[in-house]
Amino acid sequence: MSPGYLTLITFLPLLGAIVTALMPKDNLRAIRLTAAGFAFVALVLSVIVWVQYDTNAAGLQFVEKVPWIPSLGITYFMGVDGLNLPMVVLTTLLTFLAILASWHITLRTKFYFALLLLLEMGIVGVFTSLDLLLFFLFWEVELIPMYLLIIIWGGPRREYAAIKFVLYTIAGSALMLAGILALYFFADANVSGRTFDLLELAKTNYALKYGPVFSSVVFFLLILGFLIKLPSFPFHTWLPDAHVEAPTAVSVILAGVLLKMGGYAIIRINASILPQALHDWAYVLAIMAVISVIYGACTSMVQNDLKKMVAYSSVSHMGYVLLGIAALTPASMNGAVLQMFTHGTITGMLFLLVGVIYDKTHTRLISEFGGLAARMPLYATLFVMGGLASLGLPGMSGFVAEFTVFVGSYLNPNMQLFTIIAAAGIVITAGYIMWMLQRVFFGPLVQKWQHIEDARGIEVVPLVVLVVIIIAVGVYPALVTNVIGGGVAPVMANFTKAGL
Amino acid sequence: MESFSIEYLGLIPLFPLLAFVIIALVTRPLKRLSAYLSILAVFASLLVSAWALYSLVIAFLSHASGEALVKELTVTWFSVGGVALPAGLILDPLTAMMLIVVTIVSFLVQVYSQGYMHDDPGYSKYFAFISLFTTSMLILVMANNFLQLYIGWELVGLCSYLLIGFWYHKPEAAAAAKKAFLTTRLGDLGLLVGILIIYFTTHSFGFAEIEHEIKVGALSGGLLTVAMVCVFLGAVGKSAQFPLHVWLPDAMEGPTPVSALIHAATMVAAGVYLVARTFEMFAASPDQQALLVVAYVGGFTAIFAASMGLVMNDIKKVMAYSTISQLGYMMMGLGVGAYAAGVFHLFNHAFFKALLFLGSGSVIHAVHDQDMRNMGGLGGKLKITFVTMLFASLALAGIPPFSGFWSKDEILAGAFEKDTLLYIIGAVAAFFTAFYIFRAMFMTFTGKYRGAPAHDSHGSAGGHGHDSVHASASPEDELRAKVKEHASGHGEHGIHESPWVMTVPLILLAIPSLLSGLLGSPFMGMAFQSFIEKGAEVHEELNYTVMMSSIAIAVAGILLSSLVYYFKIIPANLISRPLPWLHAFVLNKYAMDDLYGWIVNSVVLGASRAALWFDQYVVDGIVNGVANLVGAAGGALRKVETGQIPNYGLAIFAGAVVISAVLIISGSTL
Amino acid sequence: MNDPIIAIAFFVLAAVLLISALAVVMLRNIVHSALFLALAFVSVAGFYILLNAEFLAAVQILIYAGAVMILLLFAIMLTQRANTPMSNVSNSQAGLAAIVAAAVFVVLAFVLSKTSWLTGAAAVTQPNTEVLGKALFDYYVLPFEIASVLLLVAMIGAIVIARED
Amino acid sequence: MLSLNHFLLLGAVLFSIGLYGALSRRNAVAILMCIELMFNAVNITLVAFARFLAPAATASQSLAPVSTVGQVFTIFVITVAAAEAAVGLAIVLAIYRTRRTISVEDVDLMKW
Repeated sequence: MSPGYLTLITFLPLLGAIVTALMPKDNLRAIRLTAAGFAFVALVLSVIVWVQYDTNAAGLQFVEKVPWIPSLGITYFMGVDGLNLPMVVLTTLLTFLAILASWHITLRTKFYFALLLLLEMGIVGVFTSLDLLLFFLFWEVELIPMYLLIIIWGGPRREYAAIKFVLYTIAGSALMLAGILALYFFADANVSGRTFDLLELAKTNYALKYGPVFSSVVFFLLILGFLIKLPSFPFHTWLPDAHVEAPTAVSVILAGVLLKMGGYAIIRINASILPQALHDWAYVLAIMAVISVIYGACTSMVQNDLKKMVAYSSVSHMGYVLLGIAALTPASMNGAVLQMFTHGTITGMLFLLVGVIYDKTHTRLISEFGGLAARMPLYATLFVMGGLASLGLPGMSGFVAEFTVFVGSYLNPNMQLFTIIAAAGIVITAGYIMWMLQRVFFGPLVQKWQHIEDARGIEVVPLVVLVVIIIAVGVYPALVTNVIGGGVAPVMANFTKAGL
Repeated sequence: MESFSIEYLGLIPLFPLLAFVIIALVTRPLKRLSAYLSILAVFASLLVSAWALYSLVIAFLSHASGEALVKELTVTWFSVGGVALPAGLILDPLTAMMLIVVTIVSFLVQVYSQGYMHDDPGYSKYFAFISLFTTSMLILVMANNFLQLYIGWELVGLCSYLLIGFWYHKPEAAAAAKKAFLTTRLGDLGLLVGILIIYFTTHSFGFAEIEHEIKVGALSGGLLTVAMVCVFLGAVGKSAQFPLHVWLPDAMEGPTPVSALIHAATMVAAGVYLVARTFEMFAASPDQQALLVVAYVGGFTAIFAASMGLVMNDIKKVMAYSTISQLGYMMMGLGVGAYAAGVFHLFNHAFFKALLFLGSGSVIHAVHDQDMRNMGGLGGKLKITFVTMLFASLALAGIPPFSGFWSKDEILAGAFEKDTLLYIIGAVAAFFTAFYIFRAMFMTFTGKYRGAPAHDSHGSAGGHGHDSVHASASPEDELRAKVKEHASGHGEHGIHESPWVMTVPLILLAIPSLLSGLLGSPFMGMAFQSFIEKGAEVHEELNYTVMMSSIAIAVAGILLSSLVYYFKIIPANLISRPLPWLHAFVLNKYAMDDLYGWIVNSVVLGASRAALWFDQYVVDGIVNGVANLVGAAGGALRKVETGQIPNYGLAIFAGAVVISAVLIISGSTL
Repeated sequence: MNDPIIAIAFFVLAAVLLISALAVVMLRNIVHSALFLALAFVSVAGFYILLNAEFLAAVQILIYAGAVMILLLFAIMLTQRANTPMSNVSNSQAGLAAIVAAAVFVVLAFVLSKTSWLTGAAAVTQPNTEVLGKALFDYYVLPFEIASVLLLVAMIGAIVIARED
Repeated sequence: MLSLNHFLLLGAVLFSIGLYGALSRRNAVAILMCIELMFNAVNITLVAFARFLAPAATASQSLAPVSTVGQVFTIFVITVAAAEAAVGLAIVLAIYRTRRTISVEDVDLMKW
């Protein structure tokens, strides 16, 4: 039996949540330190897994597989490969940074940190579990803390946003559950009996056995939930609402990792189990992706609320992920995963940045600001760096990911037009980022912010950590791509095997 | 050549990069140290570049040619899903020449900046940015593949953005920086698409491999033309060619040395460099269509920008349009197939245009004004500036033996052979060029000082401390100074020549303005061209007709200019008086800014607003609509719950009867 | 059951029962309804005697005709204000109620006409109070006790509910 | 001759009458009275079953005489009916005290 790193990473936050919840509620410092400590240990463990992960060996590593409900073929099955390992590290990292960014939370602090840790458990669980039912369980578990975090610590319209988020996601999950059950009941059960094991299910060729209609229906049952999570146009409208209302740290996690669950699940489940259907419907996905890219960028352009702008930019950037998946070439798929990772760091950083300014000024409206660079040079520098990373400047991770997606997608002759249109998104992205920077930081200083303080101390730490990661990956992408490659290869092998 | 290993090339951008990192992280508070560090770094790069060039020149002089003059090194940067993304270095005559140009100009500009940027609060930051720019530009010119070139390409764009917006508190500067970045990025999109097309067909990013693949026909026909036009689009953006030229005049909001370095000598020439670097690919397109596009865009830009140069009153704007025009010239040269001539012009232009900008900077530094109508008679005060700028102007106008003449003439000769229309365009543009640059010279340096009347100058009050003068009106305060100027006046007495750190670079740049052309002159056997073409024999029949006519055109331009602005025989408003709308139209930059402003504000933002409306009311409307529908259905159904117990009882028994009836009729024995 | 006297008694009792039941549901004065209800209870007791359930007949008289009727009359008395003659009118769904009631009757009648009952000799043919008592306190003792608790709870509940604060 | 069906039919008629009354009356006390009628209908049926039906007594090992089942049931029904009447009337009184009416149409708080 292996050390069980994944179980530890997954359930350590749960332990942390329980410990935090049991602490005396007035000792804020102890609560924060405890939560940060647990998150940090989880981060360290995931980094250990990252370091120990053998990039040369194909397939899953750190596998833990124990029968759970044998009569139904449900197993406790966890493992990492190139697809989910970056996501796990991203989750633990961003949760830790989010906890740091929540240092000033004083409203029901104990509950807040416990929920953050609970959220981490749910998300890590989604990424590590390879049994569909376990996956589904974690998928649902993550909702509850998220809902509470928005509805308790959120902005003025938090109830609307939280309920919208939950209902939207649950609508997707309901369909997903139907899809999972369809996979379960129609799998080739001759060999191993009924199972929710993803790898076993992938051995059934549903399209061949039950025809394209069946596999397409199951495909859409599954993918709708993921597209909502991603989110792709036209299922994205929960995102801006949730982001605007959520507290900073929650936005960071929401945009940084929660969205990645959608992209990850499409690759892990749809691409692995129903390659034929994905191939058949790639056009539809690509069109949605391209619309997301352009449309998200355009709507970002005219936002006056910084957070909404970043939220819509997430729609735009996640469009690249979908495009990469839909293009179905090895490079594009790699690019999609890479884009998920980099977008996690970049958007996480942008939300943190918005949070810092919001804490200082209690406004997020671009029109309220102006010339802030004069008073906050460090903050402005960090924001410019974040913005540049977001618009895909070379030397930063965003460029590597987007370029890989473009090259990979363009290699599929059917996707060339979509790729070019999506590439136009980088101009619009540059447009709204630059325009925003100009209006917020440059020009004459607006009088009312004359005494605003520059960012410092604990506000800066998470930002610097993310900048370092963004630049490191941008300069030496092999750090991440080596890991990702091993996870994408088997998925793509599925397609070649199916003759697609 | 043996002495210089290709790996050493990697050192060249490393020095400024280190300087950037150290300044940014460590020495930021120590202004002087930062500047010295930066200058030292670029000087080190200059030395290594010179060494690289020297090794090539030695090889060239020993009659090596072709591939013997090319060294390449390629490693895999990272590889993903079967696509290997390369990083590589190339050392060939073109790169060596660019390296020298970049490092020399960067070095001189940095030396000059010590004086110009003196006392600017962002002094360290300025040098950090310049170092970063130098790094990026060097990465760009030594790339042996499209990917790395694209990276350098974007990074120089970033540095340009940062430096244009260096005085970010000026709204104009911030707007200009954004405009520059976005306009060039539009072109970059073309470059990106071009790269994608090329990679799709040739499965390579490397220039050499792609050329090989094109030779064997992997990419040919219309697609090749499309790909190269896309690549050219990148060059159009970066080199400010029509129709993406609008950013460059605005970019003059940046500090003047930055304009000299980035927006005259190096970055804007990157577009020309790109076309030169991929010249073989352009030439391979069917009927050289791609080259034809380059030629016509370049030619049109040359005359189009020159015409605007004629009417501008801001000295830097004149220079800016001049740059656009000259870049158009280079493009035209490349387009008509005069590859070496185009590159040669790039080489010469880098020096004399940098000189012109630095000279303008010196003038602005002295009078704290950019409007030539408020200058005049400065030749006596700013002797060094005047003389060096005169050299550069003669070079620009194309008077032999100054450098510009040789390359410009060769471009015209190339155009003459290729396409008469282009030749005429070029000749007219040359006339305009000669006219507007001497208009600028006359307006600035001759006649009487037209600034506000002499006053008890605040400048001289501070004694001879140039520094203190500059301190109070360092370019950082240009705007404020300008306002003050009109209020209190500055006076002729306060005008002094710039300090030596500024004049020495002027003098150093005046030398190549005079002499660099000779390298490619028939007197030296067209050595430059032969070198750039990797040792190929260049036997150009001297076209005396073209040569004589171009001299005549230049002289005519200068003469006319002198008649109008020196001797004042011809009134300056000879044309503008009867045709005021034309003058206004040209002065308004052919309303291109208005057009683009309209496109951005109305079309792009309008569409975005429409998208947002659509998002809020249609997409989200549907979402909320579904929710409301469910709610409404519930609302309607709950009316069934009347609260009347008899109703419920009735329903219960009616239901029981119905169920019983069904069971009975269906014959169930339940 | 073959005695014609019994048959005559059955029909007479049935007529009394049904008429009084109809009177309960038809009359508009609730006091009249209550009186006819008492008559109906008594006639039901008659049926019990016909069916050899004399103990039940006694219980019927005691509890229904006695206790429950008293309760009902008290309730009427406590709640009735003016307009006693119109104190027991139909509500708006009386027509529908008639249809449903008729339908229920049809279903019941249909079912019992279709069912063949297993009748036989083991049936109760003579007075059996003693047997009943034994069964109740022997085999059914637990339900009996529960029923008594139920009554206790009902009594307390009724007091609590009806008590004036 | 009298048979089981006579009694069952009588019970059915009585039940239907009671049902009609329970559904159509406005007065809560009247509804309770009608419900009592329905109880009685059921009771008649139960006693009639006890009287006429003869399940296989021997098959059952129970200690109780089979013939008493119907009557025992009836006793329990009467018990429950008495409890119901007591509680029901108490509720009616409570309603009357608070709302000054015992018309069930006026008591419709449990809606929507």
